[in-house]
Amino acid sequence: MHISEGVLSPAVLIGGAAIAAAGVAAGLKDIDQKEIPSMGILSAAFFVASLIHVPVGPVSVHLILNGLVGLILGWKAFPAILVGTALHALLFQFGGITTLGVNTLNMALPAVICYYLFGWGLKSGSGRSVFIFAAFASGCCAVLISSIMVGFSLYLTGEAFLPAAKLVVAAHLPVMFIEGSLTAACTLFLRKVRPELLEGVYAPK
Amino acid sequence: MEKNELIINLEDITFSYPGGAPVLDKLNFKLHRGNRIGLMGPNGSGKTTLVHIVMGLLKPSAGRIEIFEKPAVTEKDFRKVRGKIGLLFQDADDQLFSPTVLEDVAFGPLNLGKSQDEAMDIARNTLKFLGLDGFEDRITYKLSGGEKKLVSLATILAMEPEVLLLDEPISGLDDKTKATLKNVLLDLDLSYILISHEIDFLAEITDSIYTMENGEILIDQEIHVHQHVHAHPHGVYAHKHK
Amino acid sequence: MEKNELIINLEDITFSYPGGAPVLDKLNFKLHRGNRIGLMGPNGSGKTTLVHIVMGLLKPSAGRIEIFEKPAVTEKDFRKVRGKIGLLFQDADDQLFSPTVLEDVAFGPLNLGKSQDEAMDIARNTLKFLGLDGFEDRITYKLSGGEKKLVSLATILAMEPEVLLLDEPISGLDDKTKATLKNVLLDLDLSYILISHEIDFLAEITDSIYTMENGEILIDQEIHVHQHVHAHPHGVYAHKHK
Amino acid sequence: MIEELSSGNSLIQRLDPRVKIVLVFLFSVVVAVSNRLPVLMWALVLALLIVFTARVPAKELLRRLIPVNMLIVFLWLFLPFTFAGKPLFYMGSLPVTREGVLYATQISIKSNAMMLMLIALVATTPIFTLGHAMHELGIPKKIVHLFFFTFRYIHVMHREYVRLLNSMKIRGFRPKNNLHTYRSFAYMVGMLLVRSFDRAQRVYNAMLCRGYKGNLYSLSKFSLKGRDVISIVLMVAVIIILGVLEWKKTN
Ligand SMILES: Nc1ncnc2c1ncn2[C@@H]1O[C@H](COP(=O)(O)OP(=O)(O)OP(=O)(O)O)[C@@H](O)[C@H]1O
Ligand SMILES: Nc1ncnc2c1ncn2[C@@H]1O[C@H](COP(=O)(O)OP(=O)(O)OP(=O)(O)O)[C@@H](O)[C@H]1O
Ligand SMILES: [Mg+2]
Ligand SMILES: [Mg+2]
Repeated sequence: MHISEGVLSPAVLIGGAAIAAAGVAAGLKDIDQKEIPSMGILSAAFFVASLIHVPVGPVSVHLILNGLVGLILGWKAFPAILVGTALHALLFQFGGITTLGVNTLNMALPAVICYYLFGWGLKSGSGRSVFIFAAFASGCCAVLISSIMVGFSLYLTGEAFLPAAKLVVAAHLPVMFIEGSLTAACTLFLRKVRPELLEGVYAPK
Repeated sequence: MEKNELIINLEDITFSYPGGAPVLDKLNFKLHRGNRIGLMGPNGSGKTTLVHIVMGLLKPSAGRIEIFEKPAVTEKDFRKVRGKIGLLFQDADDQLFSPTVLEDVAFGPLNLGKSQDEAMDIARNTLKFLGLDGFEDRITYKLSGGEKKLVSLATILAMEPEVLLLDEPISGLDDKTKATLKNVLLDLDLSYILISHEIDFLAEITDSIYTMENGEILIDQEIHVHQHVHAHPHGVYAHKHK
Repeated sequence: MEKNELIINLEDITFSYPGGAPVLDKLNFKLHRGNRIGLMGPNGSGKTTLVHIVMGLLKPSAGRIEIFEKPAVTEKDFRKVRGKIGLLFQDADDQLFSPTVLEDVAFGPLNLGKSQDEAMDIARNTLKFLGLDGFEDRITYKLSGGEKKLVSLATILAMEPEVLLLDEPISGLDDKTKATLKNVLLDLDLSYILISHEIDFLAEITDSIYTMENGEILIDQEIHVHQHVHAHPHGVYAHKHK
Repeated sequence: MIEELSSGNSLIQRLDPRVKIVLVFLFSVVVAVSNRLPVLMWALVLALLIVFTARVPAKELLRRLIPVNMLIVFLWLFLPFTFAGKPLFYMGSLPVTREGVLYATQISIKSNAMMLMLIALVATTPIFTLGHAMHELGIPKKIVHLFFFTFRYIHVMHREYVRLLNSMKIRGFRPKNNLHTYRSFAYMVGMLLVRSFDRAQRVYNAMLCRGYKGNLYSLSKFSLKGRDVISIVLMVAVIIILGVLEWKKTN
């Protein structure tokens, strides 16, 4: 869900960049210099995971996984997603320089929101069904909120974008369910194999 | 099925990674049913590349691949091939991705269209055959190096392949696991290609040893058995001498 | 400096990973200046864990560590230790993280406070010493397995250590690279601990071979050299016989 | 798959990367706020000229312009109809407005001009050099280091991903629309994360062993040369002219 260069109005670009900068600053505050190599490797893993294409009906879509990023990283999702977005622009020319802020914001804010809404459900004490629900909801909602924010960025640029914005949200409805199931299965995997990852080793203490 | 059926036939295979020099250069290679071939060669000579080409994971830029006497070109051809030829990866970490051992071993049979229960049965039997009873619920990721290798082998054997391609199965393994692996291979009575840097091991469980060099396979290697000075610690590892 | 200086002295070291059984159990170990010790042991016996403890990367739950005759307890103590002891990691991919070979080799000297130019000089000389001239601008993640091992060794030698800890330096390497490594080690005249599963290799370049088992080190291993039947392909690999 | 575009030896290649970043940034900002067609056309011409000087292979260039233009095609399906204005003609009963077509045209030119400029930048500067240059330009050290490690490990992780994918393939896996597929992909992502988590620890340890105290050093030194100054002056002048043209007419 990257918005290309040249589409959004200056006001949206500046607003997006400003909020994203605040989020990145908040995330960076939580990161110790010592943790940077580990964070980088984890960001890289998410970057690569987002290149995976899964079939949805007759087409295939690539994974977004910002819900999972949020659950694992909390506020640190902002810097991680900023770097991922920048690399998407530099390596594949998805998005660009002026849209860096908006694109980061649209992916990272839902990640943080889901961390606060559902993160509690993933702690070691919670039962299996609560756990699955929280993970599924997080994967689902992150994509939903992101697509709404992308639609909203377009709408704020001009009312003429409204139908396009609606279509963006509608197109992501099936993706939401895939992302939800994948996030649930993936967190179950992590809970079995490496529970520390879900228990705030990376997210703020 | 005749004993001398030609299972793998590579003709004039050329391959290079993007932006690199050719790794395989007009390579020719044949494997007949019943053959047990050892393959050696310096690091980077293209051994791993070769077996990946046989499985259709990499596509050669030129040359012909025939598997079970049928040309293999498209992804669809190779999908059939993968049901009959099992590849053990050089790095066991790459082969296991499910949380538990049982799930990982059952993954192949499930893909071949077996039902959940059948797949579980096959997985359990394969584990038992390899002496891995009781491993079903172990977390794959927490297995030791040697255990990972054996479980990887189980994931492949569960698909009941007719041929095995084993890419450095013993590197980094201790002597005991090496011995286990050797006995399994001798028991199985399958055709295989075994890649290794350890010629002693190859000599024990293969009929002929080929060498890779300059993108080609040199076949006319004679194996010579001769006296050699050797060191062994006393006591801990049992050892036979002639 | 006296020849018999005690470089590493571990006393009653106990260690377990979170939630696991003890990997090291009251382990004792001594390395004197000039010693070249080989260390063997089954997969998962704790060899890697042991050398990581010496470097202060893992903290034992009990026991005393003395390095260069000074107790090493805090992170600050170990920071000094790391300037004098070089560790070659089991997986070369973990060791190389800079984009180019030169940058990676210069990283250590720069951290030791050398200037940019000095660091580059040291890096170039180290590469030359290892026969890696011309590798300066190669991309680290595109090197072959053997090349990665040698470059990893270069990154360590560039820090001019007094002791080397080598964690399975030869696993997966071809005979030529093994020979290169062997010659480098023989040329260097440093004390070292060398972990490997290949006893022939250990016998050639170490003075004594220790074995790890049940969380302890068994020191009283005698090495026996004797006649042994062996197989070799003819021609391709030059081979000496006695 | 994840390959850098950079290499070759063009004039732009040898410019100071800091200069390139600043100029591309200025250019992008001016184009992003511009609306007049002539200004945008000139910007596009300028961008084409620079991409041409940077000698980007034509095939690569086209391949990299595809994603941008997909979104633009998508917008063309809407904007001419939904943007209020004077109808140009009717498609069925839907009016295609003059303003809508104009607006869509503006966006198409803007997007492509900015993308061409970005491609020229990455085609002439290795990503690591960009990182060091960003640091010199005052981007916080933490972000730059994060950028470095992410980029370095994308390749390692991508290889691990390909290997895991191959392992699924050789066991007969075919992605379909079913739970088995989604679960298998989820496991793979989980394994990728777990392994990256461990690798992160080991790499950090390896760095500690080599005396890491939180600094990364760059072996490439940046220095402003004559040609850098000339190109700054030239480009800034052109960008200012574009800006003035835009500003004069809107007032
Ligand atoms: N994914 C890749 N991209 C680019 N080059 C590669 C890739 N994989 C391997 N190579 C290169 O191709 C050559 C052959 O590699 P391959 O892994 O087949 O060698 P090998 O004989 O298996 O070596 P080893 O004994 O180290 O396992 C090497 O030079 C290697 O650097
Ligand atoms: N990070 C870790 N977390 C939990 N357990 C671990 C970890 N690393 C190693 N172990 C366990 O500790 C034991 C000792 O591992 P170690 O890597 O030291 O063995 P090793 O002797 O080096 O084996 P190998 O010959 O396979 O390299 C093993 O049982 C292993 O599973
Ligand atoms: Mg190989
Ligand atoms: Mg080890």
